Amino acid sequence: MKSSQTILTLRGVTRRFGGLVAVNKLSIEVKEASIHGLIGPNGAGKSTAFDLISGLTSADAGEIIFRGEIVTHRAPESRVAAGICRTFQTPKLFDEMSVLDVVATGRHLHNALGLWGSMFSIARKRAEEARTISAAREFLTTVGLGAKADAPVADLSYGERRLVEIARALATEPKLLLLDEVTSGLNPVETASVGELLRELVRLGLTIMLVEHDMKFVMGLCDDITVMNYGSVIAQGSPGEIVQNPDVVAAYLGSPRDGQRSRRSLRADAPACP
Amino acid sequence: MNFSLQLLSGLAVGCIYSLVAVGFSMVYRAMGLVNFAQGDLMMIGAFIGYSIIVNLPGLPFWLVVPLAAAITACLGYAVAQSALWPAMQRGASQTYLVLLTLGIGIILSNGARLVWGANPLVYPIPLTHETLRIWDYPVPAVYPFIALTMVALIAGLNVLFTRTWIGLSLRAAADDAQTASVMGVNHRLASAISFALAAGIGAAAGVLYAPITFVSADMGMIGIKAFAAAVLGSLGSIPGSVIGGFVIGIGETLGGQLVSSEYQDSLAFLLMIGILLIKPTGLMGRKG
Amino acid sequence: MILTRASLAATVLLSFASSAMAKDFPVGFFGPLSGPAAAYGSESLSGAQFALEEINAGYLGADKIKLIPADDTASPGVAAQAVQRMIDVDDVVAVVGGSTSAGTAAAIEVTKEAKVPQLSPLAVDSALTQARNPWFARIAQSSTAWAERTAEWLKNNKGARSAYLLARNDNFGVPLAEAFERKAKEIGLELKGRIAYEPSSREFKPTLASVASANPDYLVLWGYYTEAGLMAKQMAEMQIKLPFYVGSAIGIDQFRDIAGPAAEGTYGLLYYLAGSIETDAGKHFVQKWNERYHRAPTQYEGMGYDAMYVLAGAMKRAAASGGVTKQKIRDEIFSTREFQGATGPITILPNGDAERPLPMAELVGGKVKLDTLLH
Amino acid sequence: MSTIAKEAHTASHQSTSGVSRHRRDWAAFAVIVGILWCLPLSLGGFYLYLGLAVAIYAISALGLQIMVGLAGQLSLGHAAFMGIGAYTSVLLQKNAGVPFPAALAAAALAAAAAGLLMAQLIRLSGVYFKIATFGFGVVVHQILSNWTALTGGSAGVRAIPAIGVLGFQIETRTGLFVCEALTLTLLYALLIRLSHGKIGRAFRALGQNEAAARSVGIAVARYRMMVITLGCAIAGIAGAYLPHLMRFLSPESFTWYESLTCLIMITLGGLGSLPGAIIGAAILIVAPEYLRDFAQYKMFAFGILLVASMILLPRGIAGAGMSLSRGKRMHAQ
Repeated sequence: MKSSQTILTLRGVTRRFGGLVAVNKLSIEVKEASIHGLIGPNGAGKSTAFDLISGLTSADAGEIIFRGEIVTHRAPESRVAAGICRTFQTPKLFDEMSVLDVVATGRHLHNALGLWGSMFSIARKRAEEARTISAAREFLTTVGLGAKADAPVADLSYGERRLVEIARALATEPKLLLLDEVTSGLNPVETASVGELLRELVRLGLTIMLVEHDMKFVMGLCDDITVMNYGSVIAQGSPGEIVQNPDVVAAYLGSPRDGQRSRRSLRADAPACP
Repeated sequence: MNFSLQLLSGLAVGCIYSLVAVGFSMVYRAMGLVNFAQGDLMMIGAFIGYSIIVNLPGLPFWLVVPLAAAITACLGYAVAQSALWPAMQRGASQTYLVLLTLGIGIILSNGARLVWGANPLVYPIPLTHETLRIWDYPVPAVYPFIALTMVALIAGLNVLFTRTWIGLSLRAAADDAQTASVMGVNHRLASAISFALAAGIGAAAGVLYAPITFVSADMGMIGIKAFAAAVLGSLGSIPGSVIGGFVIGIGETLGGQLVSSEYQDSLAFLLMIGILLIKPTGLMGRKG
Repeated sequence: MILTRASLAATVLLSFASSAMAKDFPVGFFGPLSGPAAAYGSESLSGAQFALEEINAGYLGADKIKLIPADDTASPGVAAQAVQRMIDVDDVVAVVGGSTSAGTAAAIEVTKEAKVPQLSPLAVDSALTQARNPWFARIAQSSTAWAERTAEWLKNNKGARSAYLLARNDNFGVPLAEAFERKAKEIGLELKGRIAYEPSSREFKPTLASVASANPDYLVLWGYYTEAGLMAKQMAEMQIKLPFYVGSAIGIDQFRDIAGPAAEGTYGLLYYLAGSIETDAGKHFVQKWNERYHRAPTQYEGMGYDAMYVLAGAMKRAAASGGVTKQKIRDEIFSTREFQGATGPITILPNGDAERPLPMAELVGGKVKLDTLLH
Repeated sequence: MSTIAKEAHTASHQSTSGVSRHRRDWAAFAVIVGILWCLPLSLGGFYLYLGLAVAIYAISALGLQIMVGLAGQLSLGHAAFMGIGAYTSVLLQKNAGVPFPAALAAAALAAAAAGLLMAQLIRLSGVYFKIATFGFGVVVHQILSNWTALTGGSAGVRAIPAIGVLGFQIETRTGLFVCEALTLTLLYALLIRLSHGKIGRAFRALGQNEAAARSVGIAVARYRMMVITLGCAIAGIAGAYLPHLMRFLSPESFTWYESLTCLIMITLGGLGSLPGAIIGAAILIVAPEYLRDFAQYKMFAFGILLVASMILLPRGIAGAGMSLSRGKRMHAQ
């Protein structure tokens, strides 16, 4: 890609839960306006990595630098303000709102009126609300759900919920978008259109990180890939390099002998049995 | 002499709190539900025990306890299946579920008042007023029953949870409902059984508490203190609930004398808030 | 057609005329009829209704009283609202109630504002008659009188030198304890200690241990019967042997159930004890009640009965001296002198308090036995 | 035929959100405020008294609604904050001669401060917060009953002074009602405005999914504090009016049962709905008056009503009314 400036740097980031090291000395560099894939078997620490970047959990060691600023221990809301926004493995919407309202919550930090302002300044409130709603409509249209703006969230299909979640994240106007398993539960047509959408967003300058199990999707879309296993990085590079990396083939895709089983878990994300 | 007597009665009341708290914890683990009707199920159990004693005179007390527990467990099963499960399946919020159990509690306590009357009832059996002498200490005759039931129930629960398929599937369902359903466990059944068991244990506590005091429709308020016990011992942890019950039972008995009896009611909650401020997940909490 | 209309008009007129001659006076009654304190309200209500049957059979001539009962659940807010409704909607000429001090305290503010006479059968808090409501009177002893009689009886009749005081921490127990303490100081009865406990308490062993270590001659409790029962029981469990004064609890069956054998030998000053009043009115009431219910009336039933009669007496005198108005009823209630009630001769004092004999009783062989009738 | 169906479809959708939701909220406001001002004043007498009681509990329920229904912060000690407001206002008026408007403001501030203290002291989430609010309610009730020197203890406070506003003494029931109805109308309007904008959306987001709310930059801890403080302040305002209605003040008006009653009000009316809170308050105050003969079944019936409404009408009476009117409109099209 034309720009190769680094937007996000993770340096030796570690997170422990009790005795378990969920993420171990994770170091990643994400280039601006690129798509960076984060893959690995179940329990590799990918979602924890997203939690660390978005601030839902705090690192025990290491540094997270976003656009030149250290954000390692900042609160999640201040990272959203800085330009990091995420989605969840299973879409987390606000189930008793309309679709439009859900997306409008994404405008939270772009609105200025506080407690008193919302109650007492009539004209400013009206203008702000009108801006919020039209912006929310725009982002809904971006993900192709403009027609569903007024539907209650409860009426949406699973795929639509994913798209609404993306629209809500986009509404925060992030610089870096973290998508956690964005294709799981989508049919091939929906997956393809999400791929299209992501490409378009990157073309407009957005940086995207993906945690993904759909290998075809990842390989076809990503500029760079980081492979994790047991909380540590085992490989980094372009899709072409990753596919040929013997460590990845051994650890992730499994050795040829038991390849059948691992391959299945790789795609379907079967639950971790003890 | 007086001190050990008070300690003993603190332990006895602590046992009652523990049993109700164990019920709170079981339901919380199995269903992720804070059951505010737990105390009222205890009260219903005590009333059912009264009706058993009146209608089957001569039935030994050690049979009244399991019988009342079984009947209340059936009631609990019905409540879980008819009212709670549909709401949980709809993915209702915690707020909604808590309000639902509060509503069930109101129905139980006021229903009991309509059925058994507003006046307090006393078990018409000698046990209520008998005192034993153990090593020269006067001990109310019901205390050995409380101690035995406590030990039996805790041992029974331990066996049930670790040795039988029911317990294993309950634990699986409690720890991870999704995995459990993949493994073929019927989460609905597991939830309802947990709720019924908790109701039964609560009822046993009610029947055992009745001879110490009396049975009345507002007895369920004890359940709220038991809830404080469960919380300070870490909600969801069975050993934590037992310890929490003892902390509150003994704390109230001794604290009432040390602090001031005017504030005895607040003591359970102040203890709970204090412990949570020091250790936010309770005494037996895993994460620090 | 015209004829029928005329006859209809005549009927209407007639019915008006007859109602002008024989009136139905609406009278409100409130008290806890549900909830934990229901016994006080429902028993005094059934006493009042029993009296009402007799009153409506000719005590007021052709006039009748229509009783409008309401449940205040012992809550001040509900009591105020219930009484307000009786006054606004039912246009009552008087209110009988309440049965708990908290409910009554809220209600007297309403009757004061609306200028409606109120007569309470059971509320004892002395603050009620000090609230400067000229419309409020009661036939129940004030907490001051109740506590003072008890202190004097302990000192003079029982030769007690010291006492330990336990009080339910609400506006029933606290005023009684305070009045008792004042009187005890005055007459030289030593107070070894005073503890207030929470109304919801069920575990009194720590408190009782403190009492035992102070070793008073008497333990005096101002509380409800449930607490009295538990204390007696727990004292027995702890093998503390102290003469125990439990107030009106001694007359309540549930106290004896809860305390069990430990109730034996407790003392109490009752509102009323069936059989303790040797007057005609006293005998008549117990006899009639026995005929109907095959048991003796309880103290609250007796009080409800007398409250109704004191009010009816005032209404009767008011009717005789011009007309039954609220003002007149109020004046006549306050001029009640030596009214021959079932619970003894009743005199209403200028401040609204009552003078009435009070039976001090002891529980002997499971039966409440009169010790002394205190005047 | 198909175009009609399509129009009906869009109409039903439009009524669920955006500008038309605002319009709908204000329509409900107009209806409820209209009834509030007309009914008790025109009927007078005891209905006016009932109107006073309804208005007080409606204010209190509105405060609880934004906490519980909107922002999902379940409080089991709401009556305690009414109590703090009531005692603050009465003691200031009685002992310091503070005029009512200032005492009202002080009541709101005191209750808000107590709410903030509760939220700060008990910086707990979820389950722990709920039981802690219950404990807080018990502790406040015990302080009100036992701090005799300040509160008069369990005997209560009597001789409540009349409300004085700008030198006028409001002694009639009508005057008191006008004050209360003004307060309720104003609060209701302000809360509708609040619920429509950024803050209201943040409250709802917080109540519906905390992690998701955090992910869009809502400072969850701050908004939780804000909504608890606000809800408690409103309870304090309601509490400040209560003694003027009853002319008597006692800790027994602020027990766990009162907190429970407020919770039933908002659930029955519809969790999360502002008009629902007012409707719920009206039903729970007025209905028992017409079912006096069944007084002993009152709490039992409330329990049945609560559970039945939760199972049959999960969005309460207000929600059911809304979907009914929406259905009618669809038919009309």
